[in-house]
Amino acid sequence: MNQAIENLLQRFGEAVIEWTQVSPNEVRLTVSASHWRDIAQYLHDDPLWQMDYPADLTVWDTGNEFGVYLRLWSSVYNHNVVVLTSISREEARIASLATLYPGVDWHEREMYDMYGVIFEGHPNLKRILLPDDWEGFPFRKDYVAEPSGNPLHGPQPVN
Amino acid sequence: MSVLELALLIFLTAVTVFSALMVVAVRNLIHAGFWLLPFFLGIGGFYLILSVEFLFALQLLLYAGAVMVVVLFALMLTRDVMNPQIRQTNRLYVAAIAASASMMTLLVVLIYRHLGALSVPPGLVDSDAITRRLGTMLLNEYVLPFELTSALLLSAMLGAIFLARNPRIEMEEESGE
Amino acid sequence: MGVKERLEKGLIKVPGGTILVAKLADLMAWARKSSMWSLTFGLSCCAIEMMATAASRYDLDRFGMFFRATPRQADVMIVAGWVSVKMAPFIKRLYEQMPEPKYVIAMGGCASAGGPYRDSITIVKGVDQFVPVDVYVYGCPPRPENLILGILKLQERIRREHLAEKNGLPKPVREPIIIPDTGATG
Amino acid sequence: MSTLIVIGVFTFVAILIVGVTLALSHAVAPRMPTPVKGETYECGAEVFSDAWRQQNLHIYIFALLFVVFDVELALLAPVALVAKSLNAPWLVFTEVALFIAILGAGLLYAWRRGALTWE
Amino acid sequence: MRDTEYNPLVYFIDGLVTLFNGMVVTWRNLWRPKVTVRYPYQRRPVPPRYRGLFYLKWNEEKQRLNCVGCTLCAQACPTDVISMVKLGKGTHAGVSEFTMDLGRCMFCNLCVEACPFDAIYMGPNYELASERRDASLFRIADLAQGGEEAVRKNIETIERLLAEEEKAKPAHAVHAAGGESE
Amino acid sequence: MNLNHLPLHFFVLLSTVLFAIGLYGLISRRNAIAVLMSIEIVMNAANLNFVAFWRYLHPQSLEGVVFVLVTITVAAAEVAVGMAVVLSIYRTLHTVNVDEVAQMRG
Amino acid sequence: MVINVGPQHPSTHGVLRLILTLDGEQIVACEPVIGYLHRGLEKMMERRPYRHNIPFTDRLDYLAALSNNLGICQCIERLGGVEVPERAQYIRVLLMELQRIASHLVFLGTFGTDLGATTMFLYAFREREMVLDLLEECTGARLTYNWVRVGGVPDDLPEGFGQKVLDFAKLFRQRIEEYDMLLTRNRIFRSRTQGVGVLPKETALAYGCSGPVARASGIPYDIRKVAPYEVYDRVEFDVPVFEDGDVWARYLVRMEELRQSLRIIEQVLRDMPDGPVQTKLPKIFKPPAGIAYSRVESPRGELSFMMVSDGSPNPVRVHIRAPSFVNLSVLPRLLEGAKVADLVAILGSIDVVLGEIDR
Amino acid sequence: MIEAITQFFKQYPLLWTFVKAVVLASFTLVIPLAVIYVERKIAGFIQSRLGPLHVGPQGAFQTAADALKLLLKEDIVPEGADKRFFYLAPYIAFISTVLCFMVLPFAPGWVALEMNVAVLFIIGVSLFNVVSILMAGWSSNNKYSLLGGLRAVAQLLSYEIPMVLSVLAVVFYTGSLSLTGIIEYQVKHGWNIWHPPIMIAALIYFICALAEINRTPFDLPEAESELVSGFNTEYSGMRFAFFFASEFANNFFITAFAAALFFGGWDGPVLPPIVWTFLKVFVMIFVFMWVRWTPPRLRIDQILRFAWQLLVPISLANLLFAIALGVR
Repeated sequence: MNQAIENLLQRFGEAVIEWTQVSPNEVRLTVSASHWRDIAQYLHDDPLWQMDYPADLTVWDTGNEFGVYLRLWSSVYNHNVVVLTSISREEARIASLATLYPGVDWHEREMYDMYGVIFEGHPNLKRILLPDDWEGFPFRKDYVAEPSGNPLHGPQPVN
Repeated sequence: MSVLELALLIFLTAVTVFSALMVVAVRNLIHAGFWLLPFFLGIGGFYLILSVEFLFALQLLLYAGAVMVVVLFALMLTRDVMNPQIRQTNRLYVAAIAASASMMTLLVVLIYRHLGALSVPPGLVDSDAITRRLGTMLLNEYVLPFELTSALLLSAMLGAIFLARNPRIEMEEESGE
Repeated sequence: MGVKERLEKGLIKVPGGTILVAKLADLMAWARKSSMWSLTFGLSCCAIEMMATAASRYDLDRFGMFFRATPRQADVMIVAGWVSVKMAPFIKRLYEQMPEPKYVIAMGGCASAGGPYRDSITIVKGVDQFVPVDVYVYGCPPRPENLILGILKLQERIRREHLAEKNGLPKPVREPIIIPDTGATG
Repeated sequence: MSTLIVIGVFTFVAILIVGVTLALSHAVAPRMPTPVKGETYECGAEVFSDAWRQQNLHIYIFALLFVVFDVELALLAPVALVAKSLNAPWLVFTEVALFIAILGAGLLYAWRRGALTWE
Repeated sequence: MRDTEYNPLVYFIDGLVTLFNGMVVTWRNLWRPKVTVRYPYQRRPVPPRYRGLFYLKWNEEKQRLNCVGCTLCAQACPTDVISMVKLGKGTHAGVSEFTMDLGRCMFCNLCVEACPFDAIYMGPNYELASERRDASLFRIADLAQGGEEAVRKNIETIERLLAEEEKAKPAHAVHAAGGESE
Repeated sequence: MNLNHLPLHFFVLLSTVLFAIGLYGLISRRNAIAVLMSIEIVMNAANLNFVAFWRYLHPQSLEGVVFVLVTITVAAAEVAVGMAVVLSIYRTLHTVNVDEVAQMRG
Repeated sequence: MVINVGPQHPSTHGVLRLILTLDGEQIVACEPVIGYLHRGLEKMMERRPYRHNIPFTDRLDYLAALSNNLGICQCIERLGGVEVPERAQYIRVLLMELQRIASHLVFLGTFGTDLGATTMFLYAFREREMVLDLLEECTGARLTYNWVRVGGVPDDLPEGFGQKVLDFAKLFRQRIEEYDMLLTRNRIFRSRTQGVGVLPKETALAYGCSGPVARASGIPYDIRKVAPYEVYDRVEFDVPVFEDGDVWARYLVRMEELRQSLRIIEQVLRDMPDGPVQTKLPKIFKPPAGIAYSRVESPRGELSFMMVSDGSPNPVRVHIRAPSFVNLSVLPRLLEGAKVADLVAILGSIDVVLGEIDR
Repeated sequence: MIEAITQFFKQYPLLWTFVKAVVLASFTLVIPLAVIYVERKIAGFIQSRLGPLHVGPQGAFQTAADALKLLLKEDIVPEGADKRFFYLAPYIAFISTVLCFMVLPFAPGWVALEMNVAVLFIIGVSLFNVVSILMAGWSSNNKYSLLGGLRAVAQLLSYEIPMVLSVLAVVFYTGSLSLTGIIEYQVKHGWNIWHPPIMIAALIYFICALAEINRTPFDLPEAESELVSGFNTEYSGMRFAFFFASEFANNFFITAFAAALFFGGWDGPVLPPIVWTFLKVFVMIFVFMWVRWTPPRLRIDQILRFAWQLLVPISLANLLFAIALGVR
């Protein structure tokens, strides 16, 4: 594991902003968004990492920026890696990993659905949970949430 | 002839002729296919009038059952190239009417010329005995046609399978071997 | 036009026709209430309890109720679970495609009144906003006994509807009643 | 002949019973057609194409096989009827065996061809 | 038990045998006692911890409801089910109105756990079906153990206690008079 | 007169009419399956004729019935093969129209 | 031919909608449409204090409400550094495994119905009622238990609970034999499931499948072993792994898990220590800022919660990694080239719960 | 009394036929009520529950209430449907069932129409059922209906062949194509089932009968979990009731046919013949239900493969076996 981290740091240098060893088989990396895809590719391909299992991908909104969270697992070494990055709320763009890890396809679609984060290079980026004609991205902190009314006759007073 | 029998006869004739007409005239071919059913049944009814129960059963089994279903299947499978709205007749339909009309006229004339020869009473037959004699004949005199029928059916089956086989399977088989 | 009027047209002229009509109408109400086929349609948690109700322990078949997959052959729609704005048109359509007479049971707090999702932006606050509901079964999720009670209430309602029809009274209304906010502090 | 009448009467009565019941149902049942009710059922979704489209051609082979075997049955029926009274068991056996064998060969061919299995 | 090669006859015989095995199971079950509870005529007892419709506990000794109107339960509720009107102040406070909306309730027991006064409980009553949508709304008289009568007595007791308290502490006489504040 | 004693010309005329109808369909229909259906009508008309003639003229021998038996067999075989041909054409040319098939052949 | 299956369809296990493109009986393409139960739960959780969110998780995977309770509680515990008493951990494991049995019985029943064995459904639900009785006695609810709290469980086990569970375990072992006789060994059942919907190991890994779906494809990925939580590292049990990856393997994994759960239950009841069941916590719970996540092996697979805190009483973000959501995303791959009739078998074998997919 | 009525009607054969027709057609309508009730009750007991219970004593009026309710239901005809055939399909299904009952002897002399080729007639008429399913499936303009209809037809056709072959084995044994003849032969020579070839034939018949009346493991035509409700998805109210009724009447008929072919029909000691017929039928119906509630269902390709690769060859071989042993 140590060797693997050293290789990674050497390979990407400044792109890895911070790293912590959470537990013997878990590493948490904070990386710059511009190297998102490259680092994921490296973690996937490098024989010392072989992170072949996309466990989770999500986005959160702190009010100032979007944090992106990716968790990977290696079936070979039983290692976990958490990769974090942050992207600006205005741009809200990041490279898609859907072609690398098919498992994050729906996660990315969901995050697009909820936060409007555009995953560049995603093959089928459209709404997944909300109706297709929904306006806005409800999970953003600045989204004005109006409780829903009757869907067939327009909004109605809510108890 | 009692009134009921006459009514039955008229009804049967009407159904047979009308459904035959519908089969050839209806635009929607699936409907035409379904019209075959009363036609076949009508013919079967005439077999009963002629007291050949076996042929009636055969008519039910083979025409009203098997042939009917195959025709309907074929129609349903090729349904997407059929539009019920468009005309199902070709340019020859005038000629067709003429041909069939003249054919009919010819036959009717022929029949009337030999009316005398035709006006004989029907012979008496026992329906069950016909079937039994038929079985016996199939095993004795007509054993060759009997076996040949089997061969005919075999060839029909082979042909049908050969023609209706799925090209996709064929390709897979060839590539697989 | 009600069944009664149509029957009356034909029968009332016969002496004793009225009694016959009344008896026939009773019979009809009995048939309707003792044979309620339900649409196989579960949304969420409550659907599991609905399945449990149909299973051996509670056995809906005792009341002559079983599940039909197509709305064409169903009498009762049990809306079991929360309804989102994406789902609502489907439910409406399924309800519409059921043949008359048809009944709706809203099972669980979500289907009845929106349930715990009072501040959700996608949950409809009760199915009675777009389909008429006959019986509300509260609970989260309601116990199978509770659902059976709801079904019994529906049977009772069918009987009452028929009585009202027989006596020339208006049918019980099936309009949504939006209750006021209880003024809770959020 | 009388058979025809009996069958006719039975068919007529069957039609009558269905018709009367349906008419009765028509008279007493409520009718409230709406446009949505008339739509085809599609699991609650809107209809997006009609059903009258091309179907699997493979299912057809079974219909064809059925026709062939049905004819065979029709031919065997009178034979079966008289087989016992003919007092020539081996004649019957050989002839029927030959008849069946020829068709069985066809079935075997179909089997080998993969026509009896579905893709 | 996994088979590789398809052999019609083996499959057929195996199918018959295993079908027969299954039929033995169904036959055995045919004669087992049935588990069905004939609900409207026969009920199963609910376990003591069952969380059904909740109720306000009546304290026979003090002749009042245990609830003091502290709103801790309302605060603990994730879905704002509970609302109440407090009656009085201080040690003898109670509630004059206590409303819950079953339509939102998750029966999660958080309110009961939050209550320090042992005032509310989730009881064994689960029969909550109704033809009326507003049947979800339960007022204090529906919730209190003892019903209307208990509520009346509760208010009487509390007002009496408050009055006594008022006598004991004349300085606060102005506030205690109305007894209605939240 | 009993139904069992219908005149023979009734059957002959009937089958003539049916034959003519079938013939019309045979010529005028454009769809190959419809053509096959018309052939079935023609065959049934012929069968009826066979049975009627046998029944009236030679009830003692069974040739008429045997012939009909063979005809039915052949008809079934014909339908099987015919439909297979039609479907084969349909799959390759995507039409079951007789005229179009004729044009496409070249 | 394009055919629409769902949202109202007997075999979509809820309101999943599939748009299938068919060639005859063969499925050419499949597009799942989800979100018919979406209620923005993660957003709703952001508006509530941490502990208020626990009952909402009951309604995620409503077949395994306790696993969800445990997931979110573990997450909050990690965020706030809360210790859990040992007895509470044992009780948690006991309830989780009972829950797993109940959930797998629903799978067994609905899977049986999907394949036409209606009786299996009723038998499975009959036994499930027994588990529910046990759980109800302990937690007070039949389906949405809400019986895990931050720092423990709300209350100790009721009197004589252990013996009842052991009695049930004894009976249930016999009943599993019966299921085997009725369904597992049935030739028809085997030919309906074997070799159908094969999910190769590589695909399962790349799609992030977890739970029985992954284990049936030869991935020994079980959070209880990979990252043990509570007292799973102190009990002995096997993780059933099959290499074939077909419907049959997924079914067998679950059947075997039923047996393993019984094993765990017996060990837990044997080893359970006495002691408190809950840690005292402040009324208003404010964890320090940070990110925490917890992983739980729910009956459907890896269920993980991720929470972001900024030190306030409400979380900034709650993310739920629903196992069904990920497992379902592999469905279009599984259905390619399958027959229409296999659809129900494949879908049933993934065992999705729409409540947690749509969240 | 009964004698007198019979005597009266026998003077007017046409009226007598008419009465018989009405009685039998009503029987066809009523017997499903009993069969469905028994089925639901047995299903309930097998599944550890009680089945219909609260409508009438032990739920005995349950199916009557169902029928009456269906009568009172709205009859929906989808806009896109081919209306004429949509209306027609239940008629054909019902006619097919009634005509089957017409040639079925319940007891000596209790047969509406004595037919020499009754067996062939039954097989032919039961094919009408296929046509009606095809009609219903196609005319609904519903994809599930059409798929269900085509599947149903393929299945019914495929199982017709081995079924008829096993019936032919019986015909070879008894030398009669009439059901009365077959039963009378058995009354004289003992039940057919005791002969080894007929045992195999009966087994094949039993399997095919399961398929013909759409019972699990062959209940694909209305495979609820796949194709919603199969060919009758769009049918509601009374039209659906007729499909339902004719299906269960067919269930009754196919067991009665089996009783006549293999188990001596009305033959049996002590009890009157009609009781024996019904006894045999209901025992067989019980077995059918028992089987129905046990296994899962097969897939359509497996169903067809099973029919053509196994049942047809076996029944062909069995036919020869029957000739070898039976034709002496």
